[in-house]
Amino acid sequence: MTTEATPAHIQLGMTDEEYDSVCEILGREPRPAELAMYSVMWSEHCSYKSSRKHLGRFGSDQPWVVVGPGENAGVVDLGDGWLAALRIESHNHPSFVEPYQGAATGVGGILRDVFTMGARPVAVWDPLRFGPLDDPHNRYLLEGVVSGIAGYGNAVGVPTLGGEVEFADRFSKNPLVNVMALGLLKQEQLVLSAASGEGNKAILLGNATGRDGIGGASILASASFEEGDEGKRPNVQVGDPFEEKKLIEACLELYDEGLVVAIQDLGAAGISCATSETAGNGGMGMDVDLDNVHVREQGMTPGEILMSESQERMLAIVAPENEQAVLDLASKWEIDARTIGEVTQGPELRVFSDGELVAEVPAASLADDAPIYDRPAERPSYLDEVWADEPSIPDEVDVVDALRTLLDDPAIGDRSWISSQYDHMLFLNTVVEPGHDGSLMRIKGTTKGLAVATDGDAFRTYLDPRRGGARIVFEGAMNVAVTGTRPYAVVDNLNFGNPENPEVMWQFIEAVDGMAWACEELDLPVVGGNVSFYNQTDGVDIYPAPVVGVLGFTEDIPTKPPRLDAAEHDMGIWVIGSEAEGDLAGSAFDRILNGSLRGRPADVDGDTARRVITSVADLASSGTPVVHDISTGGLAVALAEIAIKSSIGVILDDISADELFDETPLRAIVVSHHEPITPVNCRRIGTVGGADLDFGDLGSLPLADAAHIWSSALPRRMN
Amino acid sequence: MTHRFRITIERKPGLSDPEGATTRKALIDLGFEDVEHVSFGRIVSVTIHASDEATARSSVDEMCEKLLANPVMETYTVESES
Amino acid sequence: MTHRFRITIERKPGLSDPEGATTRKALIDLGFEDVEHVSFGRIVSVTIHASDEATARSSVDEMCEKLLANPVMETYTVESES
Amino acid sequence: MSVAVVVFPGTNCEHDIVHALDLIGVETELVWHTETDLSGADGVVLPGGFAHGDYLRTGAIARFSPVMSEIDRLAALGAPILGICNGFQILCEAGLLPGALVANRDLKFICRHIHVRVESTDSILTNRAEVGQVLRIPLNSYEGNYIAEAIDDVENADLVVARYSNPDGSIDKQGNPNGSTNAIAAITNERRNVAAIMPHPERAAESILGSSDGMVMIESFAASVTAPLSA
Ligand SMILES: Nc1ncnc2c1ncn2[C@@H]1O[C@H](COP(=O)(O)OP(=O)(O)O)[C@@H](O)[C@H]1O
Ligand SMILES: [Mg+2]
Repeated sequence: MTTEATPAHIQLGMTDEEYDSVCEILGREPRPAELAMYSVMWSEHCSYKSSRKHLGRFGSDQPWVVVGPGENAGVVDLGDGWLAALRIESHNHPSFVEPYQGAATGVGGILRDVFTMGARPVAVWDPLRFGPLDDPHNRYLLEGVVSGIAGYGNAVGVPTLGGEVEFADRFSKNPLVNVMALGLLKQEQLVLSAASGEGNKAILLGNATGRDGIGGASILASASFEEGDEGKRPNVQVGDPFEEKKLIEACLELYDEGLVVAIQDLGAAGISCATSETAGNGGMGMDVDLDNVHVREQGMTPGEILMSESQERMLAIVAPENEQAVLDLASKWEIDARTIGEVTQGPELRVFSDGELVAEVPAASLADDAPIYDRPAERPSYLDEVWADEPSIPDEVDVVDALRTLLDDPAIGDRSWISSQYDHMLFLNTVVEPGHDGSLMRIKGTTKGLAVATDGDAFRTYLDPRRGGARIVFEGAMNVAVTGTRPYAVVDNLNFGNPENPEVMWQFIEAVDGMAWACEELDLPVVGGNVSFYNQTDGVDIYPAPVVGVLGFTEDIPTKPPRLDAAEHDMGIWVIGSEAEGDLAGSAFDRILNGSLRGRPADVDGDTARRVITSVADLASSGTPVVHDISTGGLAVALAEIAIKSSIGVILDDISADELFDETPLRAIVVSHHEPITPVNCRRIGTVGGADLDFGDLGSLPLADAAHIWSSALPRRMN
Repeated sequence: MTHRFRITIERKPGLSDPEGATTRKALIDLGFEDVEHVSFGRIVSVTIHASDEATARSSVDEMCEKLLANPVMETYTVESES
Repeated sequence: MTHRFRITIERKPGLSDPEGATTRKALIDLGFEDVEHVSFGRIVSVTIHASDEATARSSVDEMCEKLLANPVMETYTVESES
Repeated sequence: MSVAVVVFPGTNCEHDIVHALDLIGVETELVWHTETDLSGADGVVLPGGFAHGDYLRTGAIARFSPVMSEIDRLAALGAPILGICNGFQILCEAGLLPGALVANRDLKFICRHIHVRVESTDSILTNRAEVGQVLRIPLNSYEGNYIAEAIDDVENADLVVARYSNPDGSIDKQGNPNGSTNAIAAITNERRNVAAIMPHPERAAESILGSSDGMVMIESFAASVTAPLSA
């Protein structure tokens, strides 16, 4: 509650110490607009103050990295002058407040990060997490989020090529909505965000500024949620994909014409962030006149204009002689453009309103002088308990029944209820569409191919944050390897609970370590990421849920990449990869059939990971009809997916229940007329044919039943 | 007995309304230069069977809360049409 | 002077109304089994500057004919709100 | 011969149709919606997308773009005019085709391969196809549900060019993805020089994309561009 006794900085989410350092930097008490700016720029969301210390462990010095973390998106070199830009973001709290608009504006934001770099956004992915679907509110959230992503992504004209979804209680009051975007550009189109050149103009492009999401970064994204917060939350931001589409085209043309020196999108903290970052990054200052900002509402205060998170806006830095050309080009694309500032020698960012100076702060201090916290971490007490309890598969298990139950799980059954609401074909690049392990796209006019898979595993990360963190990297790498590409770069989204809880901090540090280690083992650069803390509602922290987006790359896109629907009568079925076995901790079988979450996920050895991933990519790029990695639900589910999609049964030779539901990572199924030639472990387990999933002595499930259960798992709950 | 209600749902003021803004611009381009503001709302007409109007209305109110209107972004009013 | 009108646009009867039909089904699923009919319409609120109301209204009528309603599938009514 | 591909603010499939036409050597030119002279064009495509954000009604604002009077003029001269998806919606709003397109039956955007059965080869979209031919092409729309008050007139004048069908060509509710009246997927005008289709033949132009069935429609259009109907 706001009372007279609460000091302004506390209301804005700042601590007393943080307030004191602002006073120290300025040598005086901040003016209201200045306080507003520091409070947002120093929020967890913008400053990474709790995570920054640990993120240094991610490496990105591989020679193919053109732009590493720090800019709006990471950029990697694809050869022959082609570059790819990628970035991932979360929109968790806004999507809980208003699922449609929260998810929609999430898509808008991530696209701006990518076209800010000069890239044309070519694809989006949406890793999602919700509470169980038997609760109508969770269905409402899933429905709203998916329509929001569809509504925005389809209309803005960028295909959504995949994603993932998990359901668990801990996400009921704190769903996770992450969005990843990929862009393509030629070398000479790369634009960065550092303003230079005294006298250059700062031009604000796009939507009018309203009171949208004021304090979004500091309040919505950087604090926990309490019951009843719905009422006092700030305004919802409304996405306008039409404006964004025009903005994309206008910006890409601005770059083509060489009209901008630098550009920055307006996201969290709006104008204050964009002006201070462009100026600060270039070691310059800036004078900004708020009277020139095009506003949507009457009577906005300078603080409100500075902090507004109105969507679909960009700030371009332009040489004075190009100012008119930029304004003309904007008018051709029917977007608003106003010159709101000028680059100065600095180092001050000075903001004027009504002829009065309302803020004067060292530009770089907003970004660079933000506090860095080394928050205490403590190993969670639940770990001993869950590790002590080893999951197992009961001897008397009915394999067929178990498989039926698994196929009916909404995170295992067909997810095309989600992906068919997304345009995933636009631009005619999609070679392997959503519904396979990773999606594969071509780059027209070249032989190059790019694949992306997003992966998270909140259950295993909860059971062992370090191993869980490593495993999602390996799984993502496997998912792009089965498309015939080589894992090439990673972006990560670290969704965690309240960092002031030492157990959450421990989960975070361990997970980062595990992920960083796995990336190093695979020589995979982490070119960008995002941290979302405070995913806590009513004192309950979410399961730790880091997510990776792995980019795969190949110079020679396979003409016939593996597909799940390519199995044919009489083909052999092999399991290749890791020789380990018996990994059931956090497995679908233990969670769904035993109803428990326990055990310690197996450790993975880096050498095995490298060998398996390379072999899988080799097989996939040399014409093997089906290569499918074994993940959630084990061999049983992976085989069912192939059989259902190919509309033909499988006959297994001699298999045990343990083998069927084991989730040992780094294994894949190969289906082919020829025995795969591969240096890794390879074992034939059966043959394609018939009209059943035939497990020999263990029983058999008619394919038609399996297909029906699997394809209605999500729709039967949602419709 | 059958009762008919007309529910008018409008976006809360202050929220941005891209559809309204775009339509206003289209009207101006068409020569209606004096258009100052355009905003959109929805109407849902519901016919419901109930013993009396009060019961019917309270059902309709519940429908609005639960499904028809989005309380975060919209306000609604219910009028009887029977 | 400024005049405000509320335009109600409805689908012609007889033409399919998927919003109405699907919403009715959703309401029934939610337990409102007595819902007999649901139909959707939209409201466009237009604020316009004009010397007098008659001029304003004739402008608004023209907007409807030209742009706001599609005569192939919709009917509209205009009410003054000033 | 050259085809004008019209780009409205919000259009997004323009490069895809250009690509498909390019595969068979048809020259194209992207034309911004403010253009008022299309006299150099032998045919016109209104591609898919979200012109003006689909705000108000799909196609409603686009039909007033300056370029539309040129399209009226060319249509009256008998030039081939093809609308795909959003282009269909615009042509209906503009009155160049009968009827209108409204929200899909399930109120969900649909993006997947569907089947259509060719009903008439007397159109710029199907002159190279065969009646009864079943094509597997992608559908990609939220408002793809065709309605018309005078649906009988549409049927009686044989204006239906293609219907949604099952893979075997049979037509029933199951094979109709969006609830379109009489499963209508594509129609033409009486003069048979303006045609539009809701699914995207250009997205099924190469087998690497999962189907090349759409090519017969692209080729049909190209054929009518080379030999325009006489005025
Ligand atoms: N939220 C979603 N949006 C779009 N596609 C999704 C979503 N969830 C899952 N998919 C698609 O379903 C397929 C299977 O997903 P998943 O089971 O997570 O793959 P894997 O187990 O191989 O990581 C993938 O192609 C994925 O892109
Ligand atoms: Mg997989």
